[in-house]
Amino acid sequence: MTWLGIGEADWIALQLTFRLALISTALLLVLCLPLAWWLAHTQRRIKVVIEALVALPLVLPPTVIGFYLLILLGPRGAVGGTLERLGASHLAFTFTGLVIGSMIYSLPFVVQPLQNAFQAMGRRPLEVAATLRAGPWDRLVSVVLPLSRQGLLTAAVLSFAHTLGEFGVLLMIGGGIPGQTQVASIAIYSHVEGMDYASAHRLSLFLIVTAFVMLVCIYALNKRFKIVGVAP
Amino acid sequence: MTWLGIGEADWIALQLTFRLALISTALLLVLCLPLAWWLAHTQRRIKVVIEALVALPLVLPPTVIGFYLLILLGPRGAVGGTLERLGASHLAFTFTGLVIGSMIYSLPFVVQPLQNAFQAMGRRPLEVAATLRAGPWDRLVSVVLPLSRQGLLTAAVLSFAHTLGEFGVLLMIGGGIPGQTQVASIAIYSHVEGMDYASAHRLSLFLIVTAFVMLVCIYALNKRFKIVGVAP
Amino acid sequence: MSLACEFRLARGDFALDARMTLPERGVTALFGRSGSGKTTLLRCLAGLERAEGWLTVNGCRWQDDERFLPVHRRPLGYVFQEASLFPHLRVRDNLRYGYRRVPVARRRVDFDETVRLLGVEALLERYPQALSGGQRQRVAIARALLASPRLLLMDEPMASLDATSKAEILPYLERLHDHLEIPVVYVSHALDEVARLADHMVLLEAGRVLATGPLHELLTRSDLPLAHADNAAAVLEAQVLDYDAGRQLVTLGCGDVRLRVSREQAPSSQRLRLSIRASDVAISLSQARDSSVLNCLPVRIAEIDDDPHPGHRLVRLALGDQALLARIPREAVERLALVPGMAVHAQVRARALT
Amino acid sequence: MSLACEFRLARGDFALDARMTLPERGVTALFGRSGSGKTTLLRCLAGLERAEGWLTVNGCRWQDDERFLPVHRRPLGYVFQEASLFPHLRVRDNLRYGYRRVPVARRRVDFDETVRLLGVEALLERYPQALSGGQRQRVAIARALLASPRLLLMDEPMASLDATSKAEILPYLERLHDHLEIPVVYVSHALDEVARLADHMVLLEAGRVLATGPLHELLTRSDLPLAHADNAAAVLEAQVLDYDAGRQLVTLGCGDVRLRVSREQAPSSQRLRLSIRASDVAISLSQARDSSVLNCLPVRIAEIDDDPHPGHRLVRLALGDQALLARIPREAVERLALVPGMAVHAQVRARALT
Amino acid sequence: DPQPTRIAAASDLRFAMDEILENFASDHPEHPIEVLYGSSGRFRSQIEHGAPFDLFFSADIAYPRALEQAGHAAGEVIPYAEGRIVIWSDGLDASALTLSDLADERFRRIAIANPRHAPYGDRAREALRASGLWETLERRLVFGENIAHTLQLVQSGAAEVGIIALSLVRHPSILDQGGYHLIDDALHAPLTQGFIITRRAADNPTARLFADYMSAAETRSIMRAYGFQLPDE
Ligand SMILES: Nc1ncnc2c1ncn2[C@@H]1O[C@H](COP(=O)(O)OP(=O)(O)OP(=O)(O)O)[C@@H](O)[C@H]1O
Ligand SMILES: Nc1ncnc2c1ncn2[C@@H]1O[C@H](COP(=O)(O)OP(=O)(O)OP(=O)(O)O)[C@@H](O)[C@H]1O
Ligand SMILES: [Mg+2]
Ligand SMILES: [Mg+2]
Repeated sequence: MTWLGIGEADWIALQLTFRLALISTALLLVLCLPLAWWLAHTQRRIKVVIEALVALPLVLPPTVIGFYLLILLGPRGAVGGTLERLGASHLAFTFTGLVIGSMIYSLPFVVQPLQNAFQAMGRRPLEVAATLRAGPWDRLVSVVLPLSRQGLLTAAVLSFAHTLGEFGVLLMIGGGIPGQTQVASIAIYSHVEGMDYASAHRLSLFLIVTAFVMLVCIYALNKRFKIVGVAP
Repeated sequence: MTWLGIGEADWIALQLTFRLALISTALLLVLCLPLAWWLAHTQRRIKVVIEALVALPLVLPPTVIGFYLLILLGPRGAVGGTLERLGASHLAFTFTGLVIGSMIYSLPFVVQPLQNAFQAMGRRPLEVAATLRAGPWDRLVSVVLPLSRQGLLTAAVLSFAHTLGEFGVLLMIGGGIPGQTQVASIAIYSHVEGMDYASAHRLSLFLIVTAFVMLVCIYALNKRFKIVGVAP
Repeated sequence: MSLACEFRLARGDFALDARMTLPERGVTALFGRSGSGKTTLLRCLAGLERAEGWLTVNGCRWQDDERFLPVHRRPLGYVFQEASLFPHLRVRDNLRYGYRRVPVARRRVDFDETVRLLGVEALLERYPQALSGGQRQRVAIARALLASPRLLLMDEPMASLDATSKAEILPYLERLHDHLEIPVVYVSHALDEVARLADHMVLLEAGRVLATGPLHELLTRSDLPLAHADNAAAVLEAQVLDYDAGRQLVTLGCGDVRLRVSREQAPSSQRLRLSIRASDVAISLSQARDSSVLNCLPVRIAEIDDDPHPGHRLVRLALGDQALLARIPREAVERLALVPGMAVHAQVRARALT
Repeated sequence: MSLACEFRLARGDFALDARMTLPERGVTALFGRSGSGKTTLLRCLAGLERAEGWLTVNGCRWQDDERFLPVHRRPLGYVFQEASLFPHLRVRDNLRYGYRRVPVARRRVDFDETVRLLGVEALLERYPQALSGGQRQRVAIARALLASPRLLLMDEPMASLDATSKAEILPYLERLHDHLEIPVVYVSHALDEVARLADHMVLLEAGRVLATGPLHELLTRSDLPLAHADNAAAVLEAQVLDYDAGRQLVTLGCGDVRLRVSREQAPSSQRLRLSIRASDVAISLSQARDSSVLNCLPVRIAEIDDDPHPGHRLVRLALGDQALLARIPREAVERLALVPGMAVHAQVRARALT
Repeated sequence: DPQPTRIAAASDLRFAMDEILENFASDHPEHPIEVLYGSSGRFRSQIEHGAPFDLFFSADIAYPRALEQAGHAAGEVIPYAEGRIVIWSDGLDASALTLSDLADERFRRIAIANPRHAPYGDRAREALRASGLWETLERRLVFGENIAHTLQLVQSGAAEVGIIALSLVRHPSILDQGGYHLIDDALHAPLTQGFIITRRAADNPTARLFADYMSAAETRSIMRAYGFQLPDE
């Protein structure tokens, strides 16, 4: 089952990668929306601490983050251990673990662009919408999201692309188990290590070309529906 | 020369890391400013392609990017080879090489927030400034930069923090030479691999605490001088 | 009593401390100098500012110490001082934004009619960025009206409109407020506009209510700044007696006195409102017969006051139980030896408003 | 000839195609309905739009097929239709933005005086977000003036100002334009404001120049919409003959005719400009002596025209070689049997402008 | 779901193990086995934290020993090979080189695995120290994360020469590129490699079967062919 010179195991890894990137980006967007909104509008002191915390996952090397996550999510960690005691199983070496890991690591790429977009939007459009009978959810959908589209797009693209290429965290907490936690980046790495450069190049090229085509389509769509300028 | 339980080699690595993060962030900001400006304002078709290209470095695992960079910058690569022929030396295992590598990898974190900030700003403030005698550079300094401060901050923070934690690319093209290319992330990794967890934890903790304090200060300063809202 | 409120709010040096009661229907003009707190007060009414105090509209408590009806639950229409259109929506969708959110059964404003009367039909497919300043403002007015509001708040809605556009929109607003029977709070600096639209008036000064009452009373009170304004005017309520379609003239009765006013169509109601500017009233001792001025009314001088206009005095004239203002050169006051109590003739150029 | 230009620019359906020549100094009013292209034309003058065509100011070519002087090299002041203050700068720094960028030797406007006269002293330390709409607009005017412009472009600068603020700012603008001796292009919908400030006028309609010329000519031309406007007015230039300080009256000569006008101070120049609204002129057959109206001038009826105002006719009166407009009820035209050529008396309430 | 038996193996075993597993699969098709290659240190951490690995083949016997002591092993640590290090270069024939030749200035960069954590790096350092070259060469050394990475540094030409595992240069694609110089194993401590069956595989017959298969003659010859010295030889 080799196609385009890419073996079956690699196809599975690719599929896993895109699934992971989609799921964690979607979850991140949903979770970070309220956080970014709060950060954009609060005047509380604690805000700066939260802002700093959000950026922290970037500071440590991914493998090290992965290492600490492994401890946390594994059977002896605070999270994994609790799950085990509750009769569930721990999260290390599972797809769920990968999702958590890549979400934590992509957190800043989602929160910050959203926060910026919300701040740039100001309160006025929301006020107008409220005087026109739009309730909070309605305002979110009809005003906030469209007006912060550029920020959403940046958040989604950075998080998605970053998850595609993420390696250290995923390898550490996933273990690179084929079909379960071996994502494309690990597969490529593995090929390079095994001096199977041809496979590595093919897989890299496929990943790059796919991502490039996706991105071009997304940006073209975005441009198509772009508002030419901000109302003065 | 152990201080806070962190050995001399690690101190050197830390110093190198911060230097690298500062230099590459500064260079990136300077270089990406015109690019982001162009992307924010052009109506040309090619724009979407450039936008997609900017995000591509994220798509491949850092070690793989690093591997390709190593070949490119090494004595047999297009860049390194040319340098060698010109009598200079190639860039693999040099600080310059690290700077190039971390810049390429942090590119999207800088371009995208800047581009968003420029788009959100609109053209009006620039028009006003021009009618008040401000030339292009003057406008950049007195209007564009202050008004896109939030975007600049995000770009700087993401790029800086990301370089602190960058590992794969730096490992690949740096060669881990103490005092020259061994950055903190590699040192931490080394400790973990060598089962010297205590050193790893200390170094991680130091990096995290330092970064946290820096970020809190930056965000607090930013909040202090923040404009309360956008003029309606 | 239909709208009553009391608000206290501080913003830096500025403090709003306003209490007022507005009539059930009709337009209330909110008047005051730049920075006196008009916008702030409107925002409190809309619930966009969380001021201390309370607000009752049509017997419903919208706000007090315990309650605070959120903005989107208040059935109001708000025209912001800056047009504030949604930049991501075409004009059509901006207009439909509020319209769609009102249940069909409660819609009381017709989409197409509003669009036509505000002259924005040709703009429906544009984005707000492609509109001129005045076009944006008209869209914003239409958008607020299309939300079928039960309280209409308008913050200088016509500031950047040309005279012709204003002349087109004003009658529509008048009809609308007759038809909707809702209270309207209208901020404007144009006394003409206010005299035409408003029944009631609230005068703000530095965040406090200086005076409130029926428009015609406040306009001529010499202790208030309005009577001293450049375009000070009196408003008279008069009985319709006759309409001469050929000459387009209405004959009106105001107490014992008869007045004639030009009007395109026969008045639809029995009463008509007239605006008479102080500068449109001249005083003569005898009744001039060969003048083009339509009305030469017997009046009595009630009060002669100073006028900020150089070389002028402000004369309050009693016309039955109503008041007129006349801005007269000092020279004429001397020449004609005018004193309070004297019976004179007022040469009046009146304008029908409603 | 000091400012001459020709511009062509398309924006969707709208096309600007304007050619005009403005006098070396003095104010040119840019008049036209909402959407007629006033803002677009100002932007072309400023260089904010790259229109086809050319522009010469004071003999310098600012733009033609080869050249395009960038905006920041054009020594102009621009008051945008929306205040457009820099949100990141306090009012003080907004004001100093242009001021600082003009070399000290070329500064011709005093900072403190401007700040005081525009009433923004108390606001200097605030950010624009903490200003009311009118306050923002005043800051924007001051900011443009402080750049010591050699061409001043103002897009409805007073739209959201109250009458008192306007009354304070207008004389300052008048003095300024005397003092700076620069051309000013002034967009406004308020004919009063225009009559007071402008010497020259450009009428725009759908992107084209409908007419251009001295203000007093355009105001009374019955083929132009201005004469038919609600507040149509004529402007007269008169010779100062005498000032009576006690009664604050100036006596003026206009051809053979004498006029009296109230004025606080003795006029500083030998000529004075008067604005006379069509609705402020009444016609009588005889000279009324017992009226408070100051002026009863012998005039000749030049033309009797239709008037859009119901029941009125617009009468053009010849006063020497100048023109007056009178808006007269149809009834009076019949009653007094007015016909062109007839000698009558005009009862005139005139207002001194300069 | 029936999970295959899973081996975590050090990267240096890659080529040998692939061949061994091919044989094993044809001999025991009813016992599916899956292999993952990576760094021994990472595998150690992961096994400690519940990784689903049944056998762990480490490049350094210290890791499985640590796991055994912590109770993560089902049985003894079994040494399976001894690693050898070689001088190798991508640009020239290294078979003509000796350790002392590395002092030559034309070798601007010399790659070894990071001695701080990689066993091959540690042995390379020992060998250099023993031949008195460490001080001379230290400034010219660059460090790979593991032995495979070290190989890449040399392959890219960025390092002119490197000290890497014999097992890697025995790969056909590398052998084509010229020779290597085997470093005298008297110059460094033996690099004993060991494996364990992890605790989770205590009852896994396949794991046992494969552990035994490691001492099969066929397997041993493969190991030898890839340059591993077998412990009892
Ligand atoms: N992108 C566009 N597409 C189509 N029409 C446009 C576009 N931009 C501007 N216009 C039109 O150009 C015309 C001129 O606009 P401009 O802003 O100059 O008008 P204006 O005279 O200043 O009006 P106002 O008094 O309302 O400010 C308007 O009719 C406007 O609708
Ligand atoms: N954050 C603030 N700090 C200090 N003063 C403020 C702040 N916000 C508003 N103000 C002041 O509150 C007063 C009321 O503002 P508001 O916008 O209600 O005035 P307004 O009557 O609408 O004036 P305009 O006619 O100019 O629009 C103004 O004097 C303004 O300067
Ligand atoms: Mg206001
Ligand atoms: Mg305009």
